[in-house]
This record gives sequence, structure tokens and C-alpha cells, in this order.
Amino acid sequence: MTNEAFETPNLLLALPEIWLLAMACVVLVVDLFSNDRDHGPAFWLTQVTLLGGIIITVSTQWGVDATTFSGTYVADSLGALLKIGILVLAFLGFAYSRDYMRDRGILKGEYYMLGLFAVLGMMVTVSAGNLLSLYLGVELMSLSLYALVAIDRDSSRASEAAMKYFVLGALASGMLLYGMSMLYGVTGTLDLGEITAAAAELDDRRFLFLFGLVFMMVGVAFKFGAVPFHMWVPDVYHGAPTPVTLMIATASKVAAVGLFLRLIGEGLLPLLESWQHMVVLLAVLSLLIGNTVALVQTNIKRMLAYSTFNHVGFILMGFVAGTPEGYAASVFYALTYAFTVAATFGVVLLLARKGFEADHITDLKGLNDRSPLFAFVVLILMISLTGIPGTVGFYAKWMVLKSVVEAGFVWLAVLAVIGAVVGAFYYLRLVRYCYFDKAEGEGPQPTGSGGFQAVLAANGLLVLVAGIFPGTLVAVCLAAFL
Amino acid sequence: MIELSDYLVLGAILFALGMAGIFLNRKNAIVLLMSIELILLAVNFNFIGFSTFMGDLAGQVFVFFILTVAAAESAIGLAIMVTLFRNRGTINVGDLDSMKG
Amino acid sequence: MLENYLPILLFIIVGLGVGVVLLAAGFILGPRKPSEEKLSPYECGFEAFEDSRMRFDVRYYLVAILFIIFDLEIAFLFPWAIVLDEIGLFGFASMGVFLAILLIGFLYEWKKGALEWE
Amino acid sequence: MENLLLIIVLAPLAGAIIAGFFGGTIGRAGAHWVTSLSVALSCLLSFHVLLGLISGDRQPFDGTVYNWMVAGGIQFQVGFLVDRLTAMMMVVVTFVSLMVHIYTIGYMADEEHNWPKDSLAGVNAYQRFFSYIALFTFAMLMLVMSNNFLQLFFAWEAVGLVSYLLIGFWMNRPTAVFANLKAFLVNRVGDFGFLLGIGVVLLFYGSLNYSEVFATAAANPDLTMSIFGGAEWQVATVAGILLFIGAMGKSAQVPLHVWLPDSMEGPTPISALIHAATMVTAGIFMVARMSPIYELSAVALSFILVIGAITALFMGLVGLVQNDIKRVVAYSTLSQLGYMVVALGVSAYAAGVYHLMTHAFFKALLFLGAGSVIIAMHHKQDMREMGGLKKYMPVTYWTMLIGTLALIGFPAFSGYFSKDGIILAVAESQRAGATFAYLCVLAGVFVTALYSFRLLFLVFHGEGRMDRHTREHLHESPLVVTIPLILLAIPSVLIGLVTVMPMVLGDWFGDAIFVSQANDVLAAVAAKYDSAWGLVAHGFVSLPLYLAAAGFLTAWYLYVIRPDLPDQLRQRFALAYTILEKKYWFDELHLNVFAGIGRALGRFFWKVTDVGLIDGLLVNGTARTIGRVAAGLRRVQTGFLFHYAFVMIIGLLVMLTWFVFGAR
Repeated sequence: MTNEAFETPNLLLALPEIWLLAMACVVLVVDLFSNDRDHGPAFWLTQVTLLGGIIITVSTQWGVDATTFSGTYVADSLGALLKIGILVLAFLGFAYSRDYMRDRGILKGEYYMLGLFAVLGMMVTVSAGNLLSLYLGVELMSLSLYALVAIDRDSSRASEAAMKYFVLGALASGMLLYGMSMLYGVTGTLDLGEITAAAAELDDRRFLFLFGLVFMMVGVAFKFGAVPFHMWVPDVYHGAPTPVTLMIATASKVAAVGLFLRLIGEGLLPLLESWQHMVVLLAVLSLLIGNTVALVQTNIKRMLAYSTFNHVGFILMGFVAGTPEGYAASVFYALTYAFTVAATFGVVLLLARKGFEADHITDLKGLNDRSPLFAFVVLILMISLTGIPGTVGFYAKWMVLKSVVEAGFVWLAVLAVIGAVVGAFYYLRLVRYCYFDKAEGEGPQPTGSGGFQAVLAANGLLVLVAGIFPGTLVAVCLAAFL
Repeated sequence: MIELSDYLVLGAILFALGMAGIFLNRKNAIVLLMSIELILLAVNFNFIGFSTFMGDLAGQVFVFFILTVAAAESAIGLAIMVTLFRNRGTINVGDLDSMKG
Repeated sequence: MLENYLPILLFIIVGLGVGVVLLAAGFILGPRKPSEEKLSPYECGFEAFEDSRMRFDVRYYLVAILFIIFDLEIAFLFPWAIVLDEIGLFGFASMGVFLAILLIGFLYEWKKGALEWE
Repeated sequence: MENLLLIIVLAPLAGAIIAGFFGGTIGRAGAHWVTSLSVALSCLLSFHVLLGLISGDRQPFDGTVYNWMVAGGIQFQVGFLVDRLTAMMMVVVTFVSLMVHIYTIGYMADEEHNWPKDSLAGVNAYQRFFSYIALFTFAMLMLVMSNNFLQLFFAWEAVGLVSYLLIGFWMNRPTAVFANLKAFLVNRVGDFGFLLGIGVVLLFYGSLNYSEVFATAAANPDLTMSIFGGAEWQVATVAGILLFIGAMGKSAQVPLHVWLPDSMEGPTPISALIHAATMVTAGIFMVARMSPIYELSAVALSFILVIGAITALFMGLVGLVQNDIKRVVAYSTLSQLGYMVVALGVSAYAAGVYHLMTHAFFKALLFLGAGSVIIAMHHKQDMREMGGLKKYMPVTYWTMLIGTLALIGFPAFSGYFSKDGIILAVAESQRAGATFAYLCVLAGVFVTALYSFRLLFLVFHGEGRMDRHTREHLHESPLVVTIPLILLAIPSVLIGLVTVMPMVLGDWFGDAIFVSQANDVLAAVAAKYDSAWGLVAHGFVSLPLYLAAAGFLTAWYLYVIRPDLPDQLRQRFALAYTILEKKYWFDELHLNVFAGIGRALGRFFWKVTDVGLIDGLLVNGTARTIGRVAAGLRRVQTGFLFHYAFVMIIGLLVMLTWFVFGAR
């Protein structure tokens, strides 16, 4: 970097991030000077920003393959796909959360601002072409999320969750950085492209490289919430306000996929055999722990937290093969899973009202009597999460399993299928509550504005549609790698 | 003459101290912030060491950014700690167990 | 080159390993019967007089936080100033944007009243 | 064409969705209007398509509508194949369905009374019902319009699913739930064969698309596969029989027929729509559609022929001793399905499909008529408590009489042409088993007439045997019930006369049905008759008519002149009666022998493997273990930050030691 002539970067290639940053600042300033108690301008501007971001990303980055800012920023289809996923998920999160936040007196301008900065961090992460930009993206995302978890300043649970998230997250970032420093020491560069090239011819320094790799893997595994770096997940999911949980459970998982792919999946692809078994170990542990402990949870948010490990196991399995098909399967899995879970949290938000969280599994009892539509949505979501054939969850699992079997890990596929069967139990339990049980007393009514309900219903039905017509999305995911 | 390994050993010591500080400390949460800072500084030492011995400036640039992020991180950590204190009246790490299982 | 790194690895593993093993041994083997006597701080055989930690006003923290953030950004100005000749107008504009973002942050804390002591 | 077809298929689906999800909002009237109109639209367009195909304005359509996914070189597609065969089925399905929609408005008008008070199941049940039947129409259309095996299978299952939902519609009645379960289980057996058949097709013909499979099959007629250690079987035979096993389940052929009579637990419109006119004919349609495969295998066709013949005669005999009005009609349906299968077995596909069409009209008519009687009788179905209803319900009586005449094959009525066509075709056939089948179908004619008129006489003639209260409230059913009866009566009479020449004896189906030269019995029949009236004239000088007349007279004598006689006969021929009464012990066979063997095996496995191994070690053991493990793992989640950090660092150390040192 020292002797290179300075080159003016092509700003247009990074337009989605620039747009988001500019708009985040605009949202901040507008909200600062607006007197709207509902923070309407901030809300609408945020949603416009996200939608605009989607349009800009599609039009400037899909099908492109270029770098800018001296190679620290990569504009390509993979990044574009993940970014679109992140933006859509953030859009859903904000759309579902307005009533919830208002009821609890935490509908603040900061909520939108921090959310946008988190999204910006995720976008930078998935477009990073350099350890530095990767790290900055991850940190921007993490720091915003720590603050978001604690946004309900009067909730003792939320601040406890934020504290745990923060300390463990910082520890994980530290490990990630330590690994990066070793990688830098071994390869002598921060540029991921050059690292890939250098990684292909490491022989004497392999030992040190492995040393750093383990640290980096831990940092990445933490962001996924893969066992044994998962301990924060249940408490944070539980303690954070539900909309923030939604953001952590959905968009940040997609970003984690991007982080893995940029740093290890693509960056260190020549050393596949070194990290393959680490990923297998993480996947196996995640599948085992997630499915068992989820069985005994009674809080929906905690249950979803434990069941996340199961899905994280699947996503990691897609990486095992190190093939474009496997990566595409993981991306497909992560996107569809996040989309499904977003709607699940949406239903929890829908049933919540002032002073009542609706996050106990029995709160779903008799939902069919109160709202057949949303009971049906829950049905779709749960059978999709279970992975019953014909749902989008099934295709995702199928693609992942196919890639693992092709990589020769048949036993892993068998374990995963057993895990999915166990998963059926706790997912279908919710369906049973919705349809076959009577509510105790009144039971929480669906509340929320028409727009919220419409978006949620569309979200749920789109999961169904994606199950019937998975072809397009599969093709898009494959195209991002080929 | 200071060898590269000296830098790295120093970094490793700091890093191990930081990690140990996080799980050994059961009282004051402020110590956690210090431990985190220590971990990041350990990484900085690594980067600077490598950077100097390889004659590549990128590592030192990275350190600049890590320092900045560390500052933001402590800011957020302190802020969280303040809300925690307001809600609980304590920042004793051993008292943070209202959610488990 | 390799021999340079081996000590670190051994150090970290041994150091952490010993710590972990000792801690785990205590955690697993040690009997745990907490009582009030055991949990209260020991003060030369007396009952504790006061809380063992002194409290600071929260506002000190606030000022410290704000200072740290703005202070560190200055660090970026020095390298920038040195190479300003090479990076030209674009570099100048970049720093302008950087400072503008900082300014927005400043505006935010001002408007929120974070700068007022009372 | 493509858009038109999409509208035909999707309109009922849209209706079903609206009525199903927004039933509470749009109300009862909204639900029946939206579904009926959507099906009416489908029906209208189906007629349009059919007429277009007949007049030659349209060409048969075979194309992909949506490329679902590609896996391992095999394309999974949604596509339509619409030729005359399909178009005819579309018209039958949508027309009968439309009639049933209208009829249901009257039949279900007071369904609330059938639910226990405050039953959750009763909420919006009316809308749900309409949603189901519209959904059924959609699934059935997808089935008949499919151009590939995968879509066929999905539609096949979807049709089954809706039918289970509808059989169990009165979900608070234990009998309905049992019938539902039985239908589900028996059909699983069939579907298993069906799925295997599709597997064989895919494996050996390398495609799922009809036209590609047919082309491959025709190009390699002698392709063989080895099963069970070396025996070489013709692929067409194996695929054909396996696919037909699926058809046996759906079209209720012996021995997989047991679910159909029990399915009469469903509401009567369902019996008419699904269990008489449309769903049960799916198997017939499927075999006709697959004629290029079946034509390759005489073995498979003989198998079909024998199964059909047995069903045709022996199920009719059971109908003689049933007392529940709907069950009589149900056994009659079984018998008629047997006739259709016999026709398929002698390669007279056109005759089979033709009987399917005429039968759909007159059997739906009979079912709806029976339903009308049931409404008048306050939902009592035992014929021994009826009698003399003729004067109270003239419209029902006359329309049912027309249906009965069509059913027994009275010359010039629609059933005559189709059934006579089958009998003539069987007579011409040289296939193994054809003689046996001929005897069965001839005897079947007598039996059909006997049970049909038994029903008519018991219900409408003689003295009323109902209680006073019921008698005082007897009256003709409302217009929404009688209009479909009349509308169905018209084709029951006329449709045969108009269409028999081209459809059975002509080349109407064109390429849709493939019959090899050597097997073409219908051509042999056609050579003898040159007009529909010629056929009618032949009817008066041939055996079947006299057999039917004998059946009529026997019924007349037994149930009108000497109503005491049946009881005496019952005592004299106790054994035969019991055999029929017990329906050849098929239920017991299924329950005791198959299920018994299964249960014995099951008990063995249960005692030894299950209780010991699976329950003890795996299930309970697993559940207990998982529970324990989960509880233990839960305890690891102590809530303490330093423990969490500790776990992370241990994880780091384990990975370091394993992967860094392990790698050396």
C-alpha cells in the first residue's frame, strides 16, 4: 500500500452503501428537528431508504464483478443478493415494530437511526474485499445492535441482555481480530484477494495460519450463534425488545453468511481442508444442542433462539463442501430461513400489546378462533421451518443435504435429518396450539395497523409461494456464485 | 534487539490476560471493559509488530481503526453499563442472571 | 520463521489451560454452600461500614465517553495532513465528508442536551 | 389457449381461497356465490374449449406452463395436455361440480343443527364446505389436465386430501372420522403402488412428461426389467400394474374398495361429486390416458380386466342387501366402476371413458335424488323406514326413475349405450379372462336392475313406514335441490343418443387414446352398427335387456307384490345372505387378516423390538435421555456472563488443540 499511486475510487460502485449512509444522516437530522411524537418522518424515510437501497443495489451491483476503494470494496452478485436480503428483512422488521415500540414508549428516532447503521454495517461486511473493511463492517453492525438491544432503557432484562451481548460480542471481535492479525502476519497483506492467492502457497507457515484460522472461526461462529459460541443467543433473544430480536435473528444471520463467505469461504478457499472439519464440528454441535434444548423451552423467543442453532447447523453444512452449489444452498437456506423467522416474530409482535409480550408458547392457543388468517400463517411458517416437503424450508434443507452428501459427509446428513425430525416436534407443537387448543381466557387478539397486518400476511403467504415455486430463488442463488 | 517474537509474546500475554479477566472477574463490570480494551491492545501489538518487521504500513493503518472502534466500543459499553446500573442499582456481574435456561 | 511463533502458541495454550483447569476443578470439585458470611466482604473482622466501591456521578462517564470519541477521530487527521499533496482534491473532499459526519454527531449530542451539565 | 386453461383451473382455486380464508367476512351467501360463480366460469370455458376442439377451431394443447425446478436432469414442470379426452373430463368435472354447488346451497342450508352447540368445528363450516368443494374442483382439473406424471401425482394426492377432509366433514361424528381414516389408509396402499409405478416410468423411460414417455415406450415395447432375483418382466407390465394399483385405490376396485361405502358418512353432495362422478373416475381416466403404455402389455390388461369383472358383479350383489339408501347407491357405483375397468381391460378405453361420462351424470343424479329423500326424511337414511314417497316428492321420484333407467341400461337412455357398448366390446375380446368377464358383466346387468328397482320400490312405492312426525313434514325439496336434479336428468337421458356414435364407435378421441390394431374391439363392434338407433334396435333383441327386465320383475314381485317374501328368502338362503351382508368379509379381511397379521407382527415387534428396543432404549429412552440432556444443557445456561465467556474460551481451546495440534 505504501508505494502505490493514489487512485480516485469509483464511488458509483459503492452507491448502495453511500445512499444508506447519507440517508441515515438525513434520518438523524430530520428526526432531531421534527416534533412528531410517533416519529413518522423517521419511519417513512427509513422505509424509503431501504426500498431505495434495494433498487440501487439491484441496478448497480447485480451481475457486476468489480472492486473499488483500492480493493477494499467488492461489488458483485453475491454481495448484491445478500444485501437485498438484508434490506428486505430490515424493511419487514421496521414494518412490524411500530406499534410494539410505541406501546412501550421506546419508539425513538434512535431506533431507526441505529437500525440503519446496523444495516449499513451488514452491507459493508458482505461487500468487503479487505480485512479492514470487513472488520469495520462487522463492528458497525455489532455496535449498533448492542445499542439497539438496550434501547428500552427502563427494562432491566434488556440492559442485562445488552450487557451480555456486548461483553461476549467484544470478546468474539477480539478473537476475530487476533486471528486476522495472525493471517496478516502469515500472508503479509490485508487484501482478501491477495490473501487467497497467498493462502494457496503456504507450507512452512501453515501451523501459524491454522492458529489464526481457529480464532477467526470462533469470531465468525459467534456471529452465527453456532455452538459452543452460542451462549449469548437465548438470553439476548429473550431480553431484547422483540423487533430487535427480529433484526438479530434475521438480517444479522444473512450478514454472518456474508462474513463467512468473504473471509473463509472464498478468501481461504484454497485451504478448504483446513477449515472444513472445524465447520463440521460447529455444525454437529449446533444440531445437537439446538434440537435438544429447544424441546424444553416455553418462551417462544427462547425456543426460536435454540432452534436457530439447528438452522445454523444446516447453513454451516452448506459451507462444508466448499463448492458453489453448497454455498448457494447455504445462502438460499439463510435467506429463506430469515424470511420465515421474520414472519414468526411478526406474529409474536402482532399478538403483543401494551404491557404484554405474547412470547409464551401458550399465548398462541386457539389463535385459529381469533384469527384464522394468522393461524394459517403460523401453520405455513412452522411447517416450513420443520422442512416438510412442498415448503420452501424443505428445498433449503434438501439443497444443503445434497451438497454435504456430495462432499462425502453422509453421516452428517443423516444426523441433520434426525435433527429436523426432532425439530418437527417443537415446531408443530405451536401449530397444535393454534388449531386444536382453546385459549385460556380471552387469549391475545391480533392488534396492529392494517399495513402491518397486510405486510405480515404477505410475508407469510410469500413463504408458501416460495415453497410452491422455489425455482426462481434457487436460480438466483446459484447465479450469485457462477 | 527486539525480535518479532517478543512483540508476539507480549501480544499473547496481553490477550490471555484480557480473556482471563473476562471470565475470572465476577464483581465489577468495569473490569470487563478494561479486559476488552486489553484484548484489542494485544491485537494492536501483533499488528504493529508484523507491520514493522514486514515493512508494510497496512497493519499500522489497521491499528488506527482498531483504536477508534475500541473507543466507540467502550462508549457503548459504558452506556449500557449506565442503564444497567439505573435499572438494577448494581453492576455486579454475578447479579446478572435473571435470564437463564 | 516458525520458531518465532511456537512460544506464543504454547504460552497461550498453557496459560489459558492452567487457568481453565484450575477454575474448572474448583467449579466441579469444590463444595458450594454460600452463606451471607461468606459472601460479604471481609473487613478486619468488622461488619462492613459502607459499600466497598466509591460511586462517581454518572455525568462524568458521559463526558468521558463523548471526549474519547471525538478525541480519537483527530488521529485520522495527522496522516491525512501528511499525504494531502498526493491525494488531491478527492482526499480533501473525503475528509470534508468525514468531518461533516462527525459534525452531525456533534449536532445530535448538542440537541439532545448531552452537553449541559445540569 | 394457455391463458384460457389457466383461468379454468385457477378460478375454482380463487373461489376456494376466498371462501376458505375470508369465509367469516363474506358470510354464507358470499361463500356460495363466489365458489359457484367461479366454478360456473370454469364450466363455461370448459364447454368452450370442448366445442372448439370438436369443431376443429382449436388444436389439442400440450405445453409447459411453469418450470418448477430442474433436478438431476429431470424437469419438474406444471403443464397442460388438453385434447378431446381431457376436454370431455373437464366438462364432466365442472358441470357436475356446478350442479353440486347449487344443490349444496339447499342441502347445507341448516347444517348448523348438525354441530354440537358451541362446537368450534361448526364455525364457518358452511363456508368451509364450499371452499373444499371448489378446491376439489381445482385439484380434479389439475389431475385431468396434467401433461406429466409428477403433476398427476400431486393432483392425485390433492384430490385424495380434499376427499378425506370432506368425508370427515362432520368431524364430531366418530363414524365419519373412522371412515375418513379408512379411506386414508386404503388409499395409501394404492398410492404406494402408484408412486412406485411413476418411479418405474421415470427410471426406464427417463422422463415424466407424457408425450416423451409414450414415445419412448412405443419405441422400446420389449424393454424388460428384472425383479426378485432374475425374472425378467416387461417394463410396461410392471409400470402398468403398479399404476393400476393406484387406480384401484382411487377408483375403489376389489380389494381396495372398502373405503368407498364407508365414505358415505360424508355429506350427500360429496358422495355425488367425489364418490360417484369425479374422483373415483380418476383411475379410469388415468388408465385411458396411459393407454399407449397399457397397450404394450396384455398381462397388465388382463389383470385389469379380471379385477374389474369381479368388482362389477360382486359389489352389485352386496348392493342387494343394503338398507341404507346411500350405501345402495354406493355399491352400485362400485359395480359401475367395475364395468368401466372391464372396458379398459379389453382395450375399449373409449367405451370405459364413455361410461364414465354417462355414469357421472346419472349417478350424480341418483345421489342427489337420494340426498333429496334424505332431506325430506330429516336425515334418516334407512330404506326400511321409507316407502310411498312418490306422492310427496314427484320431482325427485321422476328424476330418480330416469336415473335408474339410465343405470340399468334401458334402451336409448345414456347408460344403455355406454354399458351395452362395454358388453359388446367384451364379447368381441379375445383377451385372457374375457369370457369370465363377459359372464360377470352379463350377470351384473340383472343384479343392477334388481338393486336399483329395489331401492326405487322400497323408497317411493308401497306403504309409508316412517313415523308420524316425519310423515307430517314430508314435502318436496326446494328449487335449489330439484333444479340440479332436472338439469342432470336431461343428459342422463339424451347424451347417449347424441354422442355414442362418434365417441365410442367413431374416432372421436383421435390421438388422445391409443389402441393397437390387434386389440381394437370397438372397431369390430362399430363394423356391425352404423347408427345409434341401430344400437337401440339391437338392444331389444339381445340378452342384456331381458336380463334387466328380469331384474325389474324380480324386484317388482319381491318388494311390491309380496313384500313379505324377502324375509323368507333371507331365512332360506341364510348363508348367501350373510355372505352378502358381510360384504364377503372384506372389511374383516382387511381388519383381521391383513390388519391381524399386521397386528400379530406388530405385537411381536412391539413386544420385542418396540417395547424392548425402541421404546425402552430409543423412544422413551431417547425422550428421557433428550429430556435429561436438555435439562442438563439448560443448566449450563446459567445466566452468568463469566460462564458464557468460559464456555467460549473452552471452545476456543478445544478447537485450537484439536485442529492446530491435530493437524500436525
